[in-house]
Amino acid sequence: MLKSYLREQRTKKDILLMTHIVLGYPSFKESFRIVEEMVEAGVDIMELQIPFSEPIADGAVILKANQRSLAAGSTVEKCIAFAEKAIQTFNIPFLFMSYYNILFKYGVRQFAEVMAETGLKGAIVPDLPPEEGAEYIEAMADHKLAPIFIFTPTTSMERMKKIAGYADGFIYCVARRGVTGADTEFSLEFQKYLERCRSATDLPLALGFGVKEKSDIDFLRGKVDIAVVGTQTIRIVEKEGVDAVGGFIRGLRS
Amino acid sequence: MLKSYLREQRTKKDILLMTHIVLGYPSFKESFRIVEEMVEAGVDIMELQIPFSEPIADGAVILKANQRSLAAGSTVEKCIAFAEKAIQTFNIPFLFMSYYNILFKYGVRQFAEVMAETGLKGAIVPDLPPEEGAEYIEAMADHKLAPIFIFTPTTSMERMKKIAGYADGFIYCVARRGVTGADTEFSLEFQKYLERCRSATDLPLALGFGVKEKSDIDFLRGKVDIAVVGTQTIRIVEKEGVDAVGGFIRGLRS
Amino acid sequence: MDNRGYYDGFGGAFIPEILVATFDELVDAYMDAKADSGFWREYEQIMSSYSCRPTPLTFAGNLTEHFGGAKIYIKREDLNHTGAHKANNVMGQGLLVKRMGKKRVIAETGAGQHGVATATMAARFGFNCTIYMGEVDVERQRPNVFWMERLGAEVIPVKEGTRILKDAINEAFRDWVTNMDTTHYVLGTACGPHPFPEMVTYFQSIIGKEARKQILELEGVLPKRVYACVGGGSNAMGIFSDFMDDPVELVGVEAGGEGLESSRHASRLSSKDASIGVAQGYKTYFLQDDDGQMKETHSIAAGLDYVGVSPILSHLKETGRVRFEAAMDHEVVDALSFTIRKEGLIPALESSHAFVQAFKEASELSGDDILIINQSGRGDKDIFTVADAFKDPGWEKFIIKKAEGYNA
Amino acid sequence: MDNRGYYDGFGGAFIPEILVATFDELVDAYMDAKADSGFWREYEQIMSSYSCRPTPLTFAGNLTEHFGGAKIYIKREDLNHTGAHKANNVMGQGLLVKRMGKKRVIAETGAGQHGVATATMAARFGFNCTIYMGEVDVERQRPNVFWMERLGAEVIPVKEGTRILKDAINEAFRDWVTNMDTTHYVLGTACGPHPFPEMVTYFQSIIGKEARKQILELEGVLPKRVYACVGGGSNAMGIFSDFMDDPVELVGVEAGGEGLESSRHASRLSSKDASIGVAQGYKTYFLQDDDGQMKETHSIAAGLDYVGVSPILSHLKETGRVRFEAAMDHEVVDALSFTIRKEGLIPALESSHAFVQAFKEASELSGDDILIINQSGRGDKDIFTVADAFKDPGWEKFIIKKAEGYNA
Ligand SMILES: Cc1ncc(COP(=O)(O)O)c(C=O)c1O
Ligand SMILES: Cc1ncc(COP(=O)(O)O)c(C=O)c1O
Repeated sequence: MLKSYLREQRTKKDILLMTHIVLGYPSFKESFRIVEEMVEAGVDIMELQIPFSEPIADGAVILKANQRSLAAGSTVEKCIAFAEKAIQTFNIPFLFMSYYNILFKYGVRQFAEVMAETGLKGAIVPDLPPEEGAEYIEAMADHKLAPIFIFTPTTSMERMKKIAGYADGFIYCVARRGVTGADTEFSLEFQKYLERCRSATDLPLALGFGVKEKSDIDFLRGKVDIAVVGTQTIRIVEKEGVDAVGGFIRGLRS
Repeated sequence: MLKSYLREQRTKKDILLMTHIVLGYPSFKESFRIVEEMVEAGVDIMELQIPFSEPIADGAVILKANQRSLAAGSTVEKCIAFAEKAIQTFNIPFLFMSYYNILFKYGVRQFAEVMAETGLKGAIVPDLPPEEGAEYIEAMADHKLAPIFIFTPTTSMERMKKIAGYADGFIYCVARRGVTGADTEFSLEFQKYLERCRSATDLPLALGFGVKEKSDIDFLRGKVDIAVVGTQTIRIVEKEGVDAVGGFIRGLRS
Repeated sequence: MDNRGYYDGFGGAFIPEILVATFDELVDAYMDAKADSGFWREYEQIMSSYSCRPTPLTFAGNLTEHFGGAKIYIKREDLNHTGAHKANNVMGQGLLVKRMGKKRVIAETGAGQHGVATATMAARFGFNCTIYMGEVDVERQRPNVFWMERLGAEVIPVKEGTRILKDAINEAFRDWVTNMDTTHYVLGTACGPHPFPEMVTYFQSIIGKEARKQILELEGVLPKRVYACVGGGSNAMGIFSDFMDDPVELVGVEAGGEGLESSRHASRLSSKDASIGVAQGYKTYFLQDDDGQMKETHSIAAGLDYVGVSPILSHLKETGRVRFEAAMDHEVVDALSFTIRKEGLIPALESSHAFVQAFKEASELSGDDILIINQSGRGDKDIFTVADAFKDPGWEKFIIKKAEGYNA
Repeated sequence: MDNRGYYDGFGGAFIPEILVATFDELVDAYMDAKADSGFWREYEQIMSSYSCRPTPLTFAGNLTEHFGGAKIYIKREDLNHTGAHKANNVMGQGLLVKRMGKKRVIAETGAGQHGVATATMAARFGFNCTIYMGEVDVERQRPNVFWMERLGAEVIPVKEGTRILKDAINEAFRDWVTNMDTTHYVLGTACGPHPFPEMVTYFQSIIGKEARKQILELEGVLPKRVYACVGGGSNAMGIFSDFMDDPVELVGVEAGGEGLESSRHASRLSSKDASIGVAQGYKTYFLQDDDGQMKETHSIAAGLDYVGVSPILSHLKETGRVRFEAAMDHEVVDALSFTIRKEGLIPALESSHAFVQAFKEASELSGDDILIINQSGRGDKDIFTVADAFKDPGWEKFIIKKAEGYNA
């Protein structure tokens, strides 16, 4: 199970690294090379985003990546095939990340089934609060998949505890208000927020939104279990090309 | 007095001819040559129109003549000077025709006075019904000038009699609805209208609006005392030049 | 016609003899209707079911606070069907046309507002409709021409004279003297020969009747001052008439254009450039030269760009009952802009003249005083003018692109 | 939030976790207001003093006669301030924003109608205002952009996705998740996550409340059918809601565009091209492909050009309580043209969809039957589209000349 795997990894590393890519952007071929670079650079777990036409929780960079990928002909089927290949090739856990409509149209139970068959470990669905996710939660549990839920700075302690009750694998703590891709100020207030997250659950904590350089990771070390790097790798690929990804990733924890 | 002069002329001719020009159109010089042509061709009486910027009773041809004349710099003063010269040169009666504002701004009494001094015999003011013209009627009477009023096909017998009571010189019978310059159908109904006019007053009758060729004059002979040719001479001047006017006029009664 | 509609020497009916019978008929129909207690009810009924009368009297809290003086209320004629007070007059005259059994209406229009209103009324009543509009105005007010044509009206561009409003009036009269048996001329403002000034005022008085009742209901007291813009004078007479016997100061605001000294304006009652004269069938102050020829006028608001003015207002100017002011083009754009920003209201450029003067005076008054401004129409119709006044680059780009599409 | 706004499976609140607290606050404020007997009165008061509610229910005598069947009545939402029913929703939400103590509003807009309405409300209430508008719409709806900017709003062109309405909604959500502490998102139609469908319907229900009362006063009986166009569904829900328990057939008319077979349309409930999905925070019928990716839509009426539809209407479609039809672009232009000509009314292109269907059915009914058509807005805002539909040469010349002036 994802949770125990992560716990085990944490005994070896003081902070884990999760990265995110949008499948099919710039192309499936390049997506695969990016995964390769990342795994080789020591990434511990990856989110594979199935592109959606209306990614409301994502900022400009990831939004554009979603649209380009779709425009280039990405389909859910191709994304699953990609995941299958990645899982067969690389020995880290992979998650799907997408919006609920992708699961809904596929059929939530069928989606969980195919995830399990493919070897994915869980999913992040940012527009599916647990209240709307009964079927999803059940299907994920049936297939021993981790439904990753989200804490945010506006989530009350009471609600955090409730969410933790539905979650498995880890909790995705969103660093701040806003969408992916903007900067985050890792302030004292932020530290208090993490303390609240910590006290609400004993699941591993991942922290995402605005993590983009070594100093961010240094700050997070000891406070959360997983640092999530999303938008920044897309920027690196866009500016410096796929080959730059490995170096970037290695630099984060060195 | 105008009335007795016209009666006397009628003993010599079976129908009299009144023509109309817009002063200063195309120019004062040409206006003078037109008068000359007309008098030489035997016209019995003339209307000299002082141009006005808003000639609401006039049709397109005379309207344009008014505007061109004003645009070329016509003023009331120049019009009076023109009339003075015409009167000194030609031995027929001249009338002013204009809209009430020209008289009003000049001062109605002063206007009558200058008309008398200049030797004009009367005036036609198409937007001044007798009800609005008390001052005008009085001033004209004081200077023995004929205020020409108008009968129309929509004027009741009762009103014709009332109007005749204010009028002097002659009555201007408008041939039909509409403004100057359009065709008139000289029908049976029209004949009845003239009979009504005739029975409403013993002043000489002039008939205007739409008189433009010999057959019109032939029709009117015996029915009215004066045929009024207005728009048609402007058209002749515009199409064939000033020199054509004399021949046109001669042709009407020949 | 015995009562010739004189107001201490202003007014009258200087009409060609051919129209005398038509005016007699019109005066009779109007007097009959006025005497018929059911008529005003019928009028109110159509105005409330087809347009949305009573129009609100809106408290302008933000403007009031900004100027820190009198409480500012705004009478919302902009909410009328077709977007201006012009609807009141045309629907009233439409009812009269029905009474007279005529089947065709004609009208002049400058801004196009009255033309659209008349064409609308004609569509509703099933009348044929011809609108005269100066060629210059046809070119600059194309959107209104488009709607008039869609409404089934024939729009005739007047190519004579200065090719603006006054020339359209002349041309409408020329049509009328030809077709008066079938046709009624729906004059658009409180000008022209009797009974038009009185009759148009009568229909527009619905504005003042409502406003007076509304302010008494809302505040329990009369306003200190009432402001209206003055083109021909119909919206001003409309809101003023019910306050005439009250201790309320009435303020008419004319088009100051580029300034009263510039001769580029349309101020008949608040400038020294006008004098009394007779034209277009009535006696009033006109912008004319010493010979009595009408001058060219100017205003950023097409609806105020007229040489004459209601004879009733000329009279009220002489008696001092109404005070007249002028607002300059640039002041008008500023007041418009400010009102949009502060209250979310878009007064027409015409109406914005009244706002200019009210804004100048509001802060002199105390918090117990009340001002009413007549917002005679809505300004979204003026976008081509307003966008130009703001030199809006986005708008210009949009138009250029549109044009490229048409040229392609 | 326990009640998640479900209508037999449609609706819900599929919101990012960061917004949960904001929605809780909004639901609380809305429920509080609804429970406060003074709130609806306050709402009615502002709608009658700032806009002109109640809007009339106009008897369309000429259309009735022409079709020779049912009596046709028209609910005149076009007479609202800013020209459409959108005013009802924004002013209502404005009152809620005041209650919540927020100082900034954001909104999406397609046609620009809702953007202008929101910017107007913001000016009136003194809120800061940002409007998201697809870049394509910014280009084609420039007049509305101009007025929004004059009203003090910042208009942000959305350059991502299909660059139309749905993308503007996404972008508004992105703003909201960033600034929810200060900001309220004024969603413009009865879509989106709970409580928006219910809340927008609540404010728009003023239309139906009035219409029902008015028709009973005027005719003493209920209408046989009520027609409304359906974009997001707010004007339809607004007029339908008070007739829900009556024996009245309710007809929603979607954008048939170039035909239901052409795939160039925006018919979610009357075509086979849509299926149930979850996007933009709610579950309903969407025009989407098998993967769940949203499709491009088309309508001559920008305000109907949307992939989703109110979950309440999806529910009413399933229960059969509301019948859905589609009107094609060319039918819409014809119905608009005919209504202008016959009644002097200029329905918006959106509203004209409802007229199309009513015209198809009027003559089947008897003279005792009554139809009500909801004229959700006025069409003069659509001149750039309508003039193009008519290929009006005078208009094209005018625009070309204007452009030459700008290029000079
Ligand atoms: C909105 C508006 N206000 C005012 C006027 C001026 O006319 P009046 O002075 O007759 O009210 C017009 C004329 O077109 C107008 O459209
Ligand atoms: C006039 C008008 N009617 C209808 C609509 C469609 O919206 P809804 O279906 O929410 O009423 C719009 C949207 O902009 C509109 O402007």
